[in-house]
Amino acid sequence: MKQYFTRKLFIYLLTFFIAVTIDWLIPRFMPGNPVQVLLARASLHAEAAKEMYSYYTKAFGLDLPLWKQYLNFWIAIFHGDLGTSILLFPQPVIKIIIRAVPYDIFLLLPSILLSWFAGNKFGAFAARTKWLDNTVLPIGYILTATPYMWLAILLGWVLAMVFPIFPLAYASSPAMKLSFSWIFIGDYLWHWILPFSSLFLVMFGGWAIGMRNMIIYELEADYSHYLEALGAPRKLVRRYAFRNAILPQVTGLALQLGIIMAGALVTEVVFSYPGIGYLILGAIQNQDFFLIQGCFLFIIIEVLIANFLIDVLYIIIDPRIRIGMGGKSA
Amino acid sequence: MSLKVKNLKVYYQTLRGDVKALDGATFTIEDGEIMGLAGESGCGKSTLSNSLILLKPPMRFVEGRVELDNEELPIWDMEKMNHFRFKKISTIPQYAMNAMNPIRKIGKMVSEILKSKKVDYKSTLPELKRRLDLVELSHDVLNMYPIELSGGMKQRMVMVLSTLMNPSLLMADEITSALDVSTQKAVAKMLVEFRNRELVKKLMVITHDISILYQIADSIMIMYAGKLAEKAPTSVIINSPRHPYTKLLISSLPDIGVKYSQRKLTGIPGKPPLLLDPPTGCRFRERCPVAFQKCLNEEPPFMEIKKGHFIACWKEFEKNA
Amino acid sequence: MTKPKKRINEILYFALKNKRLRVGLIVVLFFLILAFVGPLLTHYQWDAYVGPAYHPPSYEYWFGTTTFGQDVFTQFILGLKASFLVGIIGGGIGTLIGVLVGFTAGYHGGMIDEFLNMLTNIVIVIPTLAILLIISVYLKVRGVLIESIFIGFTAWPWAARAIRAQTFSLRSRDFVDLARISGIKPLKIMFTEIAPNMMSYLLMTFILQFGGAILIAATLDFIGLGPTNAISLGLMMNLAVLWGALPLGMWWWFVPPGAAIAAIVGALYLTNVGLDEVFNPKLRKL
Amino acid sequence: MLELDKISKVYKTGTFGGKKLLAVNKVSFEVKDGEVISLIGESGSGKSTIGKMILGLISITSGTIRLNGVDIATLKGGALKNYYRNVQGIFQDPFSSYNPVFKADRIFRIIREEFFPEIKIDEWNKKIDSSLRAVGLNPNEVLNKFPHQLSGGQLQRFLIARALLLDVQFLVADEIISMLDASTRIDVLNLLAELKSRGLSILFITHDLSLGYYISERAMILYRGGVVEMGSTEQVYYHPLHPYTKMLIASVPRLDKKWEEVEGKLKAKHSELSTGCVYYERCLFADKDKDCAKRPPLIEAESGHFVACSHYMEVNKGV
Repeated sequence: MKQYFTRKLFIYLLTFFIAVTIDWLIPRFMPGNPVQVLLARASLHAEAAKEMYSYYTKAFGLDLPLWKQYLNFWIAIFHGDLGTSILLFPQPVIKIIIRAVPYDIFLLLPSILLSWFAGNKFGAFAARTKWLDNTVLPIGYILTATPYMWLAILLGWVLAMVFPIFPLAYASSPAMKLSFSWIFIGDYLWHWILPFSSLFLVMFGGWAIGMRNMIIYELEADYSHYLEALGAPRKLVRRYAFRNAILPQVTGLALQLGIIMAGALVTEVVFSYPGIGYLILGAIQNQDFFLIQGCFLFIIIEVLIANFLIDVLYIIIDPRIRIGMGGKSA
Repeated sequence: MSLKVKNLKVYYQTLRGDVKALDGATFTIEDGEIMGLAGESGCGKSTLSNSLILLKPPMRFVEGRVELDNEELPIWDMEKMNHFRFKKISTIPQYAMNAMNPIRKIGKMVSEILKSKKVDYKSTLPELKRRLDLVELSHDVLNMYPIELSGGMKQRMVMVLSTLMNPSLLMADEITSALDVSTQKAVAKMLVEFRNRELVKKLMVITHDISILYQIADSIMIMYAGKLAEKAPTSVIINSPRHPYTKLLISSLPDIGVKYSQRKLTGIPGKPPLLLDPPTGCRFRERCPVAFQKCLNEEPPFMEIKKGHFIACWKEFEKNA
Repeated sequence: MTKPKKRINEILYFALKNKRLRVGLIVVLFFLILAFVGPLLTHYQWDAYVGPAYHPPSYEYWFGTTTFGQDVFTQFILGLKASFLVGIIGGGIGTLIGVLVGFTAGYHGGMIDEFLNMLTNIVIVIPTLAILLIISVYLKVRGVLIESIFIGFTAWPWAARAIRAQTFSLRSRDFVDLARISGIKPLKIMFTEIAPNMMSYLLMTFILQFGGAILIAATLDFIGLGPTNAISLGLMMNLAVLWGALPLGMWWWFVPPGAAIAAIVGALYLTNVGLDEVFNPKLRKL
Repeated sequence: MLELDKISKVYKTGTFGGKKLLAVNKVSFEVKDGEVISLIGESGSGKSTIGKMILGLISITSGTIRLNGVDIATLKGGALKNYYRNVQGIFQDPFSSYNPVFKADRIFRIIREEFFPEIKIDEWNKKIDSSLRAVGLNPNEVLNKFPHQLSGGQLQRFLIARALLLDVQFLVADEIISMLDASTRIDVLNLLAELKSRGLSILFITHDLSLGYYISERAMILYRGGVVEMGSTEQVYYHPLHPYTKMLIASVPRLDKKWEEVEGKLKAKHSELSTGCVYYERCLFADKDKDCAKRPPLIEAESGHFVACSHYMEVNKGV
């Protein structure tokens, strides 16, 4: 188990290292001079432009040898210095991101967890129940095949435009000030429900289908047949199958995180929801390199942490890893 | 009290039609009897044992009657059979090594199964521990996961669990074939011990290894191509078999002390018929050295020629007549 | 002698009998035909201003027009074509890399496996969209082809994982050993002994990669990082949102592209489950 | 002649090879031309590992295997191919030995492609015919069929016919009949015995002592990677010296007499390296204070009969 952990940790560190390197490499080695591009976009008057040019040249450290630039990049990261945003000049990138992150967390965490639980429960329930398998599951296939933004657009159109029940944009009413009052929380939830639902529904379909396929295999496993031979009630047999089928679904969660992040991104774009996804869009449109780099870094960190938590969870629920690790093969 | 099977037919459904895997079996196992069931692969011995406890698609019940201790078993009804499974009739399956849920502690699993059968785990625990002692398993196994046990240990654990409710009939399907000779011997002897202590009343031991049956069984039943060929007390089957198939089968078994250079054994030429569309008459006739006209047209019945000795062979009936 | 035929017949029998497979294939085929026959039905350019703006579907403009009076049907048909292109190229590349990595890792085992496994894990953990995003930002001109290639190069890990596991289990089968003691070289063994046993599996992997590539492309296009010189279903949704289709209630602009993607990808997934039931006797119900 | 000189196999298990498993421990023996040797042991004893090392399917950790004096580890390319011309193997599971998507006779085609591309197809077909007949198969019945259309016995004979096509000198037969039905088992066994009379050497790997006795001149008993007893089959079966051999023989289900009461303990086997006698935990004679704490050497107890047991040495001291 210890070995399992060290191995995982090693991979995470390596991944982080590679990701940061990519993050550093790209603006430097892509065609064109990023600083020029930046300034062209910023369209400032000549004097400011000159000042900006020297500022960015310094910030990118383009006058230093490559290894030094790279080293400085790492040092800066560990100092939480991700540069200054152009889009929201002169705010530091780190500040902008930290402001956006809570919106992401409160949107993503509930939608991922709830859809995972509900989807798995439902998938297990529908498997080998003929009418459900034939009626409800096809909906699951459609849901999981639906592009996140399309469902978001549809929900927005139907529930915000055709029937104006929910607001179409932003995380709270523009007039509302961020506070811990009930009014604010109510307003926040009011804005939260559509992005949440669209994320929830797409993921729900995926988990339900996955569980359905998984549990059908488990119900054909030897241990299921043995339970049946001992006359165990259907309920017990299915419960055991569920417990086994849920393990690959946990791994599935880890594998899906990247895609879920992408889904969250476009959902935020549709609803102008001020999380990192929305930020990225703005950053792309304004060629705000520092902000893009910063957002990328944060997504990496979020995914890595989530992956790590899932790994820990996996060890808790699968005794085979706790006990077996290595050894028994050959 | 006994197990009485009358004209049991169970087919396998396939695309090309029904495979007549078990085509009319009539036999009895008395209390205290260990009956060995042998035959080559595909002869229907597993179909017979499976159909008695867990008859589900692609298996299809065709006809027949099964009586256990004077009570009819509704083997065609998955739900109703639950009433008998585990308590009256139980099995140690062929796949005993994989029979336990890999992610459940063994004790927990046992308690859950018992609970589902409305049996109290706590009050059963002392007996469970006695049984573990009997098969030389430490009580600690209850706190372990199946992966922590070796193959032989898992098999013994399944033996204990399957027999915990003192079933009247226990079926053991090829449980020794994957084991080393030393473990094989121990496991086989445990089955006898279970019977001797009356933890199970009667046993059906399915194997392709007749020499094991010689060691532990009271009677042996030989199957061929979905039909019963011969049933008799063990010593009779081994020393004076009557059915030509049994004779050939026994004589093809190498034993320690037999050497190719001194005594060359021979197998049975030919292949068993396909059961999708079995031939008329005796199913063994194509490989049989003594087959004659009658075997071609008429199917020999499974008849008692001496007390406790049943065969299905026209030639032998003729001799006997 | 009739057996090989019988085996194929059996598979065909189950394939034709399988409702999921039938429905899935019919839907995919429908859109495929639409994508290739469609261009004949329209004489507009996708970006030409051909008619009145804000025009709902009509006889003249089947799917209505955009805020600027472009024909939505034309955009839709061309977008559909682009989606299939991305699916085939992106999914194809993803499958190919997955197969190469998975095969090599599974067959060789040892250090090579250890290394490839690590690589796979890393690519899985790094959110590939983020990478695609960054790369796309810096590429001035992007076509469907480039996009597909990028998608293929980032989508392979789970295919590699699955194929590695399959190869691993096949490799330990005796017939591979027999081939080795027949003096056959490892590369030849991979292609003549192992690969033929995985055809159904490869097909299913490709189908999933195909669907996945379409979805990723739609996401990229939607953020405006798709092809700069062509229309796509994702881009249609992007434009619709950008130019106020929502507040203006121009449902004909954003419903068809998303619906098509959902239908195609959903049908692909359905086909996949159907194939699984056909190839895997355990899941068959008579 | 095939010689094994102190060969060992260590498996690295666990991630990054953290643990080590000694599957075969310094095993030495030789198989003379035209000799059948039985290698007997339970699962996990390393018997199949030895067979696979001889076939070059897994690497040898230490020690050398020599065919007619040539170290097989040095063989590459053409020389290796030539080795396979002389040394072949047949495995336990007949169904797994065939690629299920191809017809069974593809194994013959491969032999021609790889070894005899110069032989004309007509001539080759004649050769196939005659070797099939040699193994008791009717070519018309078995050619052009898929593996699942043939029985296990037929498939195993196919493999023997394949070896005949190659004109092999040495055959590794790894549990080749354990998955066959009793009625066809003996025929395959007889076939092996006939091959011997053609001058073939056979390493017969089995867990079944009676089968080993039936066809071989010499027997080797393997326990946890090491040879515990070796000698002529008569010596080993009728005068077993090692307690493990005795226990094994007593456990064989026989048809002529019921099981004897020689009890072996059902203790779990474990696999880590230990310095003492491998059989220590299960042995009825083991004594901690005696030499059992050290690994006993394989000593010659009588002419050609070797045993590795401290207890035996103790009892027969000075004899």
